[in-house]
Amino acid sequence: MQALINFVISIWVPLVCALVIVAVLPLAAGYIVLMERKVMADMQARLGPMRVGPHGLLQPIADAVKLLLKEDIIPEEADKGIFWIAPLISVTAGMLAMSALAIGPWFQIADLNIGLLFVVGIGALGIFGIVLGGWSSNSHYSLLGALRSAAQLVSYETAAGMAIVGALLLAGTLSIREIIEAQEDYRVWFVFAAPVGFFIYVVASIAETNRAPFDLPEAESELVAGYMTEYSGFRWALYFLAEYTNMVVVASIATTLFLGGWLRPFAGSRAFDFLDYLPSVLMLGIAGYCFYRTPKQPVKIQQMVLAAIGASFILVGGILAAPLLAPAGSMLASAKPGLHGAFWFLLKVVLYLYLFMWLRFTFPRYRFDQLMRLGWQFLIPLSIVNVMGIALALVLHRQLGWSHWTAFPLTTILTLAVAGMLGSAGAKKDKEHAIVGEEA
Amino acid sequence: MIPTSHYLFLSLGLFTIGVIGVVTRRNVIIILMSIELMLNAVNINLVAFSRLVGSAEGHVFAIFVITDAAAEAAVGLGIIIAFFRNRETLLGDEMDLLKW
Amino acid sequence: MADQRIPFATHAETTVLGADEIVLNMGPQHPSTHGVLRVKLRLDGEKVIGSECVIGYLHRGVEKIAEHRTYTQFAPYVDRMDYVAAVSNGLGYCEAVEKLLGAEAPLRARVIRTILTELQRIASHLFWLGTHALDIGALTPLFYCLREREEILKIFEKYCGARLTTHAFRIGGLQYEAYDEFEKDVERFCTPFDKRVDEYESLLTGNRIWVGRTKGIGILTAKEAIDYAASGPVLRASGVKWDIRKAMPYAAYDLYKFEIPTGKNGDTFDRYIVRMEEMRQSRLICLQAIENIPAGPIMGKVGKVLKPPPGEVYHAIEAPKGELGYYIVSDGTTQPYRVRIRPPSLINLEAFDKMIRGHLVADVVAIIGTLDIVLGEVDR
Amino acid sequence: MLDQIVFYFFAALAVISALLVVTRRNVVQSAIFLITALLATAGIFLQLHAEFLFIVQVILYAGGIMVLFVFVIMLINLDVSIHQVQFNRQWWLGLLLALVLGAQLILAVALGRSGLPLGEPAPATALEPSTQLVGRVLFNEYMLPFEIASILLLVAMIGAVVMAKKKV
Repeated sequence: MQALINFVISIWVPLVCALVIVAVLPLAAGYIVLMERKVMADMQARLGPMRVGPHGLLQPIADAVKLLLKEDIIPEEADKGIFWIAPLISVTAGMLAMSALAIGPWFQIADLNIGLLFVVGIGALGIFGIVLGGWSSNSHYSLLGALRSAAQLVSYETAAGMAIVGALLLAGTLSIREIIEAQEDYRVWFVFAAPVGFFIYVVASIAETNRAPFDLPEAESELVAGYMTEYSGFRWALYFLAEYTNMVVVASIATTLFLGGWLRPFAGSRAFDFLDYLPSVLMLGIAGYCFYRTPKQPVKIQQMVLAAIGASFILVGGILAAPLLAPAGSMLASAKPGLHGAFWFLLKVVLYLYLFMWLRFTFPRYRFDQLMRLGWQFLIPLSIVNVMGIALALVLHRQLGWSHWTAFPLTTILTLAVAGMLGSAGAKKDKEHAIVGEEA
Repeated sequence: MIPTSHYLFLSLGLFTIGVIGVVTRRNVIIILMSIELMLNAVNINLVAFSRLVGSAEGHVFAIFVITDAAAEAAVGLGIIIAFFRNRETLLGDEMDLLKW
Repeated sequence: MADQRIPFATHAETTVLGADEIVLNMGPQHPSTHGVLRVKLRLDGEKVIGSECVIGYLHRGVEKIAEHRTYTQFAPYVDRMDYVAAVSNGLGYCEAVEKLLGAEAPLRARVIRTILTELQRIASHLFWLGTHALDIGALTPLFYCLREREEILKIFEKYCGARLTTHAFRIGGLQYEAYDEFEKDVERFCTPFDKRVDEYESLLTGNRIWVGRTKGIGILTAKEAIDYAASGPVLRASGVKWDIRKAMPYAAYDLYKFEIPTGKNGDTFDRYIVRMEEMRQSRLICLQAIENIPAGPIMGKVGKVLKPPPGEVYHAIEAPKGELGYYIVSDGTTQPYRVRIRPPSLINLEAFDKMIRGHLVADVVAIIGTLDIVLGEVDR
Repeated sequence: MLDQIVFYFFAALAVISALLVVTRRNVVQSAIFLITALLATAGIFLQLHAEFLFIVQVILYAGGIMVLFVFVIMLINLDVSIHQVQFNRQWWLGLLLALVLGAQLILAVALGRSGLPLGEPAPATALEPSTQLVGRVLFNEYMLPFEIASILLLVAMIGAVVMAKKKV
């Protein structure tokens, strides 16, 4: 009996967390899409979705309903079974990868001792969904998109992996919790210790998630919609969900590895303790804006929805403020790392996603050969140099007793010098390539 | 809990299935995949023994086996592509010339 | 090359030719062939080794229709050719018929025509820039461009009631007098416009990806451009300083000072730069023109029923896309005997095969975009 | 209890997928089932507390090698091969010999029981090799083999490039 209870207890917490992920992720993805559309609209001098709910806030739900109700068309010549299961593979891989991530010290399903490798490895399995979906559609645009996607993912996975290795050298562990604790011990986020590695990871993660400017697998001006061309309705939505899940996963990896995870900025110094109030102030600010906009909504129900949203933000702000206001030592006060950790983590993830969107709406798209050249001739060599640079810095620091402040900047400058060399060599090659193209 | 011999039986089952694939199929890609299956079976053995004996060496050898499998897959698929380009077929029993 | 005709793509839209050659069918329903252009590409891997444009999906027999309409009745039809630059089409047709009649529009009409045509050129280039950038993957410039174009369309709407197919001009002059705030509207658009162009350039010109995608792509040397009878920005980007507005001035262009921007290499990047500069020049023309719009009648003496004397005339104008020519044969009746239109898009498209060879599939959309074709005009 | 469920589930999954790999007509389906078999094996590694090997299996085998396989399968036109005879002429002889081999292996395990404690589960005190331990062994005792393996990979890479190049 006791064994059974233990068994249940050891299993129900992760299980509930897993259910929460499965239930919340689609919604979160929907709101990331809304955020993307709003950001896009803002950058393009438009308003974006405004009709469903106040300021389009219910748009994701309307979209989800629409996609659920749409007819699920399977092409006649498609390989039905594989066509049917391919989107599921993508989504499953993305969600599995989420399971090892830690959103704050409290919210983590499993702290594996291979944590980060698990996230990276399982996340990479999503490629099978893309490749098989593209193949089974029996359409050339789909197949080309799938092949491009596979080639792109394999190439950039190498660079991303090497960038991760650089940060792992600093942390000395694969466990997500310990990586973040290591950043706490260093008193500095790894993005400052290894800025080149962070840059490589940003570029590679954009490429891995097939986002602009590396969105060749789904480049609408060339391949219509790439591997998703033949998909419709809910199956298409699943691909979309997988893409956004993957974005969240890579953003979480970047946050964990380079941006200090759930740590507050300047977590070590008490002089910046006022930052603890930022979460609540931010939430109250959002709530205030909601109330400010409420009377301007045209319909009564929209006013009510917006007011409710404002009220819920006040509630969240209150929850975030409670540990600060509670007397020290009480149970409520001890809840601070968990709650605030989650806030900071999510804030960083959202900022990282914002960076993705910003780049997407600013840059034109790479051509496939340029993309491959960037990956193989610039990022991968640079990531190897970066690992060597970090190793050198660690040797200087640990064996020779140099301080952080000299060892890391020095090796960063060395790495940057190599990057400059690689870049200029690449530019020369580009020119040669252009001339060859001219002759041909 | 689970006796080591069960791992061995699983491993030899997979190995035998791999052998069957290699000796009966005509499609070279499936033959290559069957070889991967055999290598994989060996890995199960190595890890199970490693746990039984209590050393990490089985793991190390399993890593070497995976390395080997990667090398083999790369070269094997390269050969298959070259073969397909020259003969326009994937059938193993038509691979009967040493030199083209 | 004409002797190497590409076989039609099969049901699967792809045919395996040799070991590595495939035929890929792009269009007619493809997001970035700008309408219903169909391109058959012969590919070696991703490299294009040959291409053939299949046109005619939007053929409406505009030239044939002309033979069954009076001169006046036909005027609205030309708006439907290059529907992105309807005003220019109308200008070309009206001036050609005026030439045939031996009449000339009054100066005031010509000045207003010039202003509207130059605004149309800006609108057309803006639309080109937005879609071209979109093809290459930059989403945002499109919306900025449409924002400015909207203001031009608003001016058109205020002037003649229509936004797209304006039918703004009449043979012999104008039907409508410029509305009261016409000059002010044009000025309000033109004054900040050069800053806006700078803004687009800051998004694209220095961008490494943009430069990488456009520099060295689709090169057309000056000689080739002349041999292909290319015109407009495509010709000028190759370094040929030829602009009908300067060479054979029409409307009121001889009154105003402006530059003809030219490129050096004749690649996609140069065509982009040339068009950007043309927008600035058009703005200058507009600003010069609104300073002093001469008073006077807006309609010349052409009579109610147009009956040109028998004869033929060719009149070309510098449309946004290039040389837009009308060759009209009259047999002395109220209907033209034959109208032949020289659409710049069609003639520029001829150079496509030359430009695409040796480039990659992804460059196809860049080159189609840089030619700035409008299928309504190609097919007529 | 959970241990056993996990093991037998993954074992059954591995065997069934392996059988499907060698019997499917369509190569893509074979590849999918091979991926399943490999992932099931990865699950067994996890059950054996070989976490590092589990992730190596997932990243390298399933994520790397199998992507390569699927890639090649898609590059090569398959429509013809589905309609061909799938098994070669000596398939019965091969099957027979393979089964004989299987029987021999069973015999070997059965005989081996006397020498090694195969019948019992691994001792609970047996060390659970962690990532650090694997790394330590790999880079101390097996340094030379490790380097040789990397050279092997390099040679294989060059070989694959040469093989797959269009015109040699």
